Amino acid sequence: MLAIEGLQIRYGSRLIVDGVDLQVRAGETFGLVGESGSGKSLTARAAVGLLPRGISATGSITVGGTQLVGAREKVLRGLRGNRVGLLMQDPFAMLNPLRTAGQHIAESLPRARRPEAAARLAEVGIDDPSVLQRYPFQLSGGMRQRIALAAALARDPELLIADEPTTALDATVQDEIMRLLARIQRERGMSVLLITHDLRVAFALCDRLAVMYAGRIVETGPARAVSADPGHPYTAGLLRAVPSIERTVERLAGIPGSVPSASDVRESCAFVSRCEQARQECAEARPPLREVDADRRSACLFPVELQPYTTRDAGRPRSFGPTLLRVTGLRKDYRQVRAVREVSLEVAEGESVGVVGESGSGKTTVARCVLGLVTPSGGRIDLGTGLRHRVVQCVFQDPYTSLNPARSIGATLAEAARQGAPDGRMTPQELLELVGLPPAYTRRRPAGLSGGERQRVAIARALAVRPALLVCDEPVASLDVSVQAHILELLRRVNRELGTSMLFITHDLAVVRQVTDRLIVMLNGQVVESGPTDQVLDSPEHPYTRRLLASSEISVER
Amino acid sequence: PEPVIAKDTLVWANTSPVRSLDIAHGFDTASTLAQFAMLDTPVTLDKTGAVVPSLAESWKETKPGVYDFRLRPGVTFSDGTPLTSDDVAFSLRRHLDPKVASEAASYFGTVKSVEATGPGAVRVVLRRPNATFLATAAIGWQVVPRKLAEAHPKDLGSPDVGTLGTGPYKVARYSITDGLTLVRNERYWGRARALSRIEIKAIEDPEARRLAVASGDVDATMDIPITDVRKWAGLPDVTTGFYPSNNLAFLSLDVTAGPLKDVHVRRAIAHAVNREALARVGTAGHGRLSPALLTTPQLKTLYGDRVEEVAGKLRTYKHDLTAAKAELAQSAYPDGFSITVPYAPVENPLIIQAVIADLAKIGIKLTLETQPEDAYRARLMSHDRVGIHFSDLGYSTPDAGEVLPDLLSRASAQEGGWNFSLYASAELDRRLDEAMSATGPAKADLVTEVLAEVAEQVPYIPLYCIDQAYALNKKFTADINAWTVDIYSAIRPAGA
Amino acid sequence: MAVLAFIGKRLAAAGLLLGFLSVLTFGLLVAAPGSPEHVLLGSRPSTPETRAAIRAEHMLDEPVAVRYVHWLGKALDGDFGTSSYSREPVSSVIGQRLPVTAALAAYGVGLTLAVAVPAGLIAGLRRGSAMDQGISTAALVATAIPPFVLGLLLLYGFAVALGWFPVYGSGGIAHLTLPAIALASGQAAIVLRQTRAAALDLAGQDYLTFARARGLARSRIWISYAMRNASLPVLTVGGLTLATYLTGAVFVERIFSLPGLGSLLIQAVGQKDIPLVQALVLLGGAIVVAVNLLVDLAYLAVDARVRHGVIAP
Amino acid sequence: MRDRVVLWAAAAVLALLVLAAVAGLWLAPHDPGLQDIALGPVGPSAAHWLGTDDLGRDVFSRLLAGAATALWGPAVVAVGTTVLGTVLGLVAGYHKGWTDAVLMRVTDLMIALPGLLVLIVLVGIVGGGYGWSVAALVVLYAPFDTRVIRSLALAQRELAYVEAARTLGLSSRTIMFRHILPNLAPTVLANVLITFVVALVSLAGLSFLGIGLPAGTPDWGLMIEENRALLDLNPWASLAPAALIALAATAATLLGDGLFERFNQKGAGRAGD
Ligand SMILES: Nc1ncnc2c1ncn2[C@@H]1O[C@H](COP(=O)(O)OP(=O)(O)OP(=O)(O)O)[C@@H](O)[C@H]1O
Ligand SMILES: Nc1ncnc2c1ncn2[C@@H]1O[C@H](COP(=O)(O)OP(=O)(O)OP(=O)(O)O)[C@@H](O)[C@H]1O
Ligand SMILES: [Mg+2]
Ligand SMILES: [Mg+2]
Repeated sequence: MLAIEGLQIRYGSRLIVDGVDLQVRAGETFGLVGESGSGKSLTARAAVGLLPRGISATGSITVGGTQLVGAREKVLRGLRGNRVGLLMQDPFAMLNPLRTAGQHIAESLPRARRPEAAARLAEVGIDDPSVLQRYPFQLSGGMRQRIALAAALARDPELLIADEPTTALDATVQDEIMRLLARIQRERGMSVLLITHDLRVAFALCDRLAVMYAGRIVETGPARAVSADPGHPYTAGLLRAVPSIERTVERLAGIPGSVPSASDVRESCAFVSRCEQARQECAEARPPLREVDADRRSACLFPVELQPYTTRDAGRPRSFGPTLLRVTGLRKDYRQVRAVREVSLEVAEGESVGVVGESGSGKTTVARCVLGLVTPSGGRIDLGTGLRHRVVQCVFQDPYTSLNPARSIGATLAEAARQGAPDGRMTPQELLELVGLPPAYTRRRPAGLSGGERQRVAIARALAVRPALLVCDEPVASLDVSVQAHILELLRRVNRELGTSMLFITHDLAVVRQVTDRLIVMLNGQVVESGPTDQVLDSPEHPYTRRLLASSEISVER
Repeated sequence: PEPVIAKDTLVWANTSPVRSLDIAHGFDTASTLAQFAMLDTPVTLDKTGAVVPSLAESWKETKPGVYDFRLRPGVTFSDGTPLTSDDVAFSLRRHLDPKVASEAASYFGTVKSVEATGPGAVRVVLRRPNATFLATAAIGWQVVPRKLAEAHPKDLGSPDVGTLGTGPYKVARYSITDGLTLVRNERYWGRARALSRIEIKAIEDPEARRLAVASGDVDATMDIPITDVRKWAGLPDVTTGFYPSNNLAFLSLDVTAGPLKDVHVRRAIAHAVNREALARVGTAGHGRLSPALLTTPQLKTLYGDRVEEVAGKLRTYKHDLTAAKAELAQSAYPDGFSITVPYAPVENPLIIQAVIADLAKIGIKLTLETQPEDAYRARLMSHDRVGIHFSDLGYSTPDAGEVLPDLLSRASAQEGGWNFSLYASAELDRRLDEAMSATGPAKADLVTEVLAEVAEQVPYIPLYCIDQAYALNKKFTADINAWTVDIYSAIRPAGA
Repeated sequence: MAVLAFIGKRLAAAGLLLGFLSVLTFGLLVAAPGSPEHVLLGSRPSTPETRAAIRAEHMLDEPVAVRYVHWLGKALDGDFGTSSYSREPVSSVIGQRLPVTAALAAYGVGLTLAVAVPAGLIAGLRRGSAMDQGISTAALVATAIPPFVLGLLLLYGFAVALGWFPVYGSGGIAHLTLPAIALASGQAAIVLRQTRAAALDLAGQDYLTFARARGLARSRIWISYAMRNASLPVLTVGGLTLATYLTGAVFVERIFSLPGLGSLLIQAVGQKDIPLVQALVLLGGAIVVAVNLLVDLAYLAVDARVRHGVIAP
Repeated sequence: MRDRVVLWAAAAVLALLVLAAVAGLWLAPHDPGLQDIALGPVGPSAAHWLGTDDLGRDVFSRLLAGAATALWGPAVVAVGTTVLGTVLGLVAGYHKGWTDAVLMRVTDLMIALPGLLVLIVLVGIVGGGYGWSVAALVVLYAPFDTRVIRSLALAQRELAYVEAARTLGLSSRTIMFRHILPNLAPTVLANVLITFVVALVSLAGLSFLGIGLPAGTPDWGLMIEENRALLDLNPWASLAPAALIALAATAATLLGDGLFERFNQKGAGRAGD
């Protein structure tokens, strides 16, 4: 259906994608996984002939036999929508804010079949035709993704390219969309190229998959086989970094180092600098994608020396000091919106408390109340003594906006340190060391750092005032598994070794299992369940908790 | 499609719009030009500037300061109502009424009373004899129906009310914005005029005006900036003409304040200023140096061909820096001084710049304080630190009595007057009165004395008299000079 | 209903704003030196009686507050008084000139929209192309040339040398073309830059890529996506532009001898024609307010998020 | 690459003009005020590179001397406007609520007020002077900058780094001026240059209308107007200042755009997209 051969994508003189080969067969679901920045999205956009301005592709991409590279716009327009559809990452940005759901679907349909819009809506699981009249801002993320899906499928393409269609959604919705995709694929017998960085999703949903790294494919094969027995050290590393939802592991291991740029590793194995089993040859020539098994190929010259997981359960009970934070009957209204209805919780000294709940349940609002960023509408918050900012600090979700791009890392950290108590003030260098970054980073600006590095700086900044409590609002949600593992490990160390208490907000149950002692489940601005983390996750009581757990185990019948 | 424009239709452009058809509220060039085409005066001026009959057949100064006018019979307004002596008398009397707030009031300051003394007879009584009265009457005593004027003391002549006259033309259409259209008054008592229709427009920008004339959209204008004359003269199909006009460019020196109090300083300035050069810049070759504080036509009326002779007797100040410095050395400011004066670009801005350059050579630093026009006017008219000032004033009558009291009397040294030098005294006022009420050679001698005093004391430095320029499409010819009151009547289609 | 409340609130605010404006203008004019009698008497000597009469006529000797209240009372009745310069009712003075300014502004806005918006969109969506550079350079030059210089150039070039347009006068479209170009060019450049920026922003939006990925027709993408989504920021700037045409046209009016409101305002201020200036300033303020209101209503019409109060206009 | 060249060229042009503004009087071949009425207006010659004006003054020297007024006025307007607009915009955007509402209504009022009127009246009240026109322009233009900066500040305020700064207990002033402001630098910089252009063009226009500088001052706007009558004898006398205004404005715009782009790229949040 889709055949990509020798694809190279350049931005000016910079090589971004270097030599991708893959085939998606008719009716199959093919997964493309890999770390952020490895070139997945650009490959997808090249496959519909929609590379951003200034970026060019060479090589060959054929859809059902039609060559796309260098094709004229007219040919491409005929192809798009009709033979190949594209579903993008962010449902919040994919729909025109000025057009209704119905208009989006109708305009995608051929003129004669516009009235079908309602039926198309039903196909993606929305039975209420009034949704057609709503504007994107009136729809939830999941609904928007469904509308986009209906629009993308309007002209019945034979191939759907779905570029991380669920990363922006919360666990339960993510699960629903994935199921929907699988169902439609099955019903229509359509081919799907599913791009994701979530290995669990890829393994659950795909027939075959390819692992991308630094602009090239390092491994490809049937999903089951790859998950059971990775053929490339990189794949193995990724698998190891995936946190487990079932148990707390001793050490969360990410892959050390970061992704090189494709241009830098043209003549060597792309993974060589981070590979634990690298040898002389690896750095000398580029290993070909060689056949290792039936339908399996790998770009590693050697068999993978699999290291076993650390199996030892680290979830032993711990003891904590007196209560540090006590929230009682917290309420927060934004005009008509009741963001937080009634929340009470406690965090003891040295304790790490997790807060989970679906999107919009008020988790962030609670955190902001605790931090003093908003004034609660009711209830009370007792937070130790002294200046609030010396007691509680925060790590935000988005590492890209949480650092001031105009200031150097050193200035940011020094300023934060000055806000702490005068005795025992740490220098920026010491702080960087604390979070495992080289001291030379003080001179850099955030733009020169990767997402994971930025998040470390953000943690260092929060620790600079030596707070008793650290509020973390989804600190790893936007990071790769490997980087995520690093950050989680760092936070765990902060909690255990520095004794900093933690209020940890997330929607990822696996993450919660790794870093928290106690867990609070929120729904619609209220606490519906709470207790020791292991207990809540192992034997959930509230139906919502159960649903949450269920959707975390992605199991799509195929 | 372009409307076919009749050969005897004239399109005329002014700088500013016709503000009012009533001289009481529109005493400015563009407005009076239009008024004269519609409204008659009892007397008017002939080509030599002599006062001649118009609506009045004759008049007599029965006693000094008492004039009896005999009106022409059978004259009607353009709407057919007959003209009465009451209308004529009222038309002058209304200028004396403070409620009317006439802008021409200062013309008739000496008028005591105006009465209709019978059908066709009007008597004007002056407070004291005034030889200028008849000349000013030729300009300001525009006759309108009493009924109309009484009904509209404030807004006679506005677009809504319009006006009614006995003159050769009447209003066809009037709007401040779109301009004024005049058509021939078929009931006019005199000889019918050559033009049947006159369209008067306002084109503020001089370049736009020139282009409009060049393109034939406009047939004629008299508002030609002197600096642009050269470019106008080059226009094909357009006659650019000049005639000596009744105006005077001069510098005034405020004799009451600062260094200018000192007559030596004033004389030094008179020596330092290069009048020839100023005249060259100011007239572009179309004008002449002014030998005394009167306009060229006024000098001519007063002295006939003795002008040179009289001028030769007055003290003169050659352009001579050594002499200037010598004079300055006699003052308290041998090394010069600084002075700041108000300024707005209402007159030719080059003149004052040239003056500044001239004065700088003897150490006098003249600084301009630029102001918006209204603020500048206010300061000027209240005689507030005017210092050294350049003026170029236009006058209407051939009588010296129009200029001298204006520039030298105590009355006009008050707020609102034009005596910017503030050079005034009871003695001088007496001599001016004497001169103004005298006639013939006696008058000439008395005026010469005043001019000699001015030359001696230098409250004013007369500079030049600029020629009046006009541009006329070759489709038309005109016979105009300084005393042509009704310009439109003097224009005719070429060859007609 | 919500829309009506919105309009009501805005109108109330507008009333307040105009009230402020009238006080401010009145104060400024009174504070400025010079007075109408000097202006009216022009270059004529005057007698104290004449001046006193004129002062009495225009209530110049009354306290400022009394004069203002007097003016306000009449203005609220719809009587804006009589121009002290021409003695015509202010409404008719303005009435005569308004059509010229309105026609010029409409023509200018038309030109701006017809030229700047498509050009800006093309430049933005084809960023970096020869087309973009050409358009951007033209816009640059247009902002950099003072309008009066451009006016003169146009006058010499197209009216005098080529004779395509009349040199002066007001009337048909031909008379207004050059002035409209001179007036619009600078503003068009601003709108163009704004449109280009909006289009640049647009080009990076996922929804545009998604629309193209669905194979939508080119016309639909241009109209329903590019034009419509770029229209809001453009409207804001466009509205402000329109408002400046009232007084901003003064240079153009002068060079092309058009009897418009801009030159009227300048004259009126120079003549201390308080009733006229007041009326003009209020008219200007009202136009600004009305234009802003219209722009906001356009936001309401175009963007449902604004209609539902999700984002502020 | 080409962008860099344009940027440098624009900067070079402006630098030359600034040099003329600073050292114009020394560089000028003649005294810009020196009159030669006997010579009158003549076209370019070896003695007078761009000819002379009505009073026989050297046009080239006057252009050089005029660079000072042509540039300092707009420069002051640009800097003043930007400072005022930025401070007000930051305060309104960061504090929201009442402060914002009041400031915005004031800017509405300023925007509705006909600028020319304010200028004329102000110049009338204070008895004229270029400095006052310049000051008035600052006040008149600031509302536009205020609006732009406010909307940007409103957006920045919601970003996590501002919240982080607030949780660190930093003062509002520190957050506004040390944290948010540097991130608005590209816009502020572009504003400075755009305002410079607008002020350059409108101050020239004011001279054209006769408000502003006294007659005889060597000023570009005034020269255009005063020498308009010379288009036949020495067109350079008015064309050259017009061209210089356009040149200065173009260079400033290009520089503004270029710097904006560069800063924006450098400060771009996300390395990838
Ligand atoms: N500033 C605000 N103004 C109005 N409503 C708000 C505001 N902030 C949050 N809300 C609303 O309050 C509710 C709770 O939001 P909150 O961000 O606390 O949820 P959350 O649990 O953190 O969700 P997510 O997982 O998506 O981050 C939501 O319905 C949201 O729309
Ligand atoms: N418009 C663009 N201009 C320049 N470089 C780009 C552009 N888009 C992407 N890149 C670069 O191309 C590389 C690959 O980007 P791509 O978006 O394909 O990665 P990805 O694998 O989809 O990552 P993610 O998981 O974060 O979506 C990145 O290094 C990015 O910096
Ligand atoms: Mg991607
Ligand atoms: Mg949240």
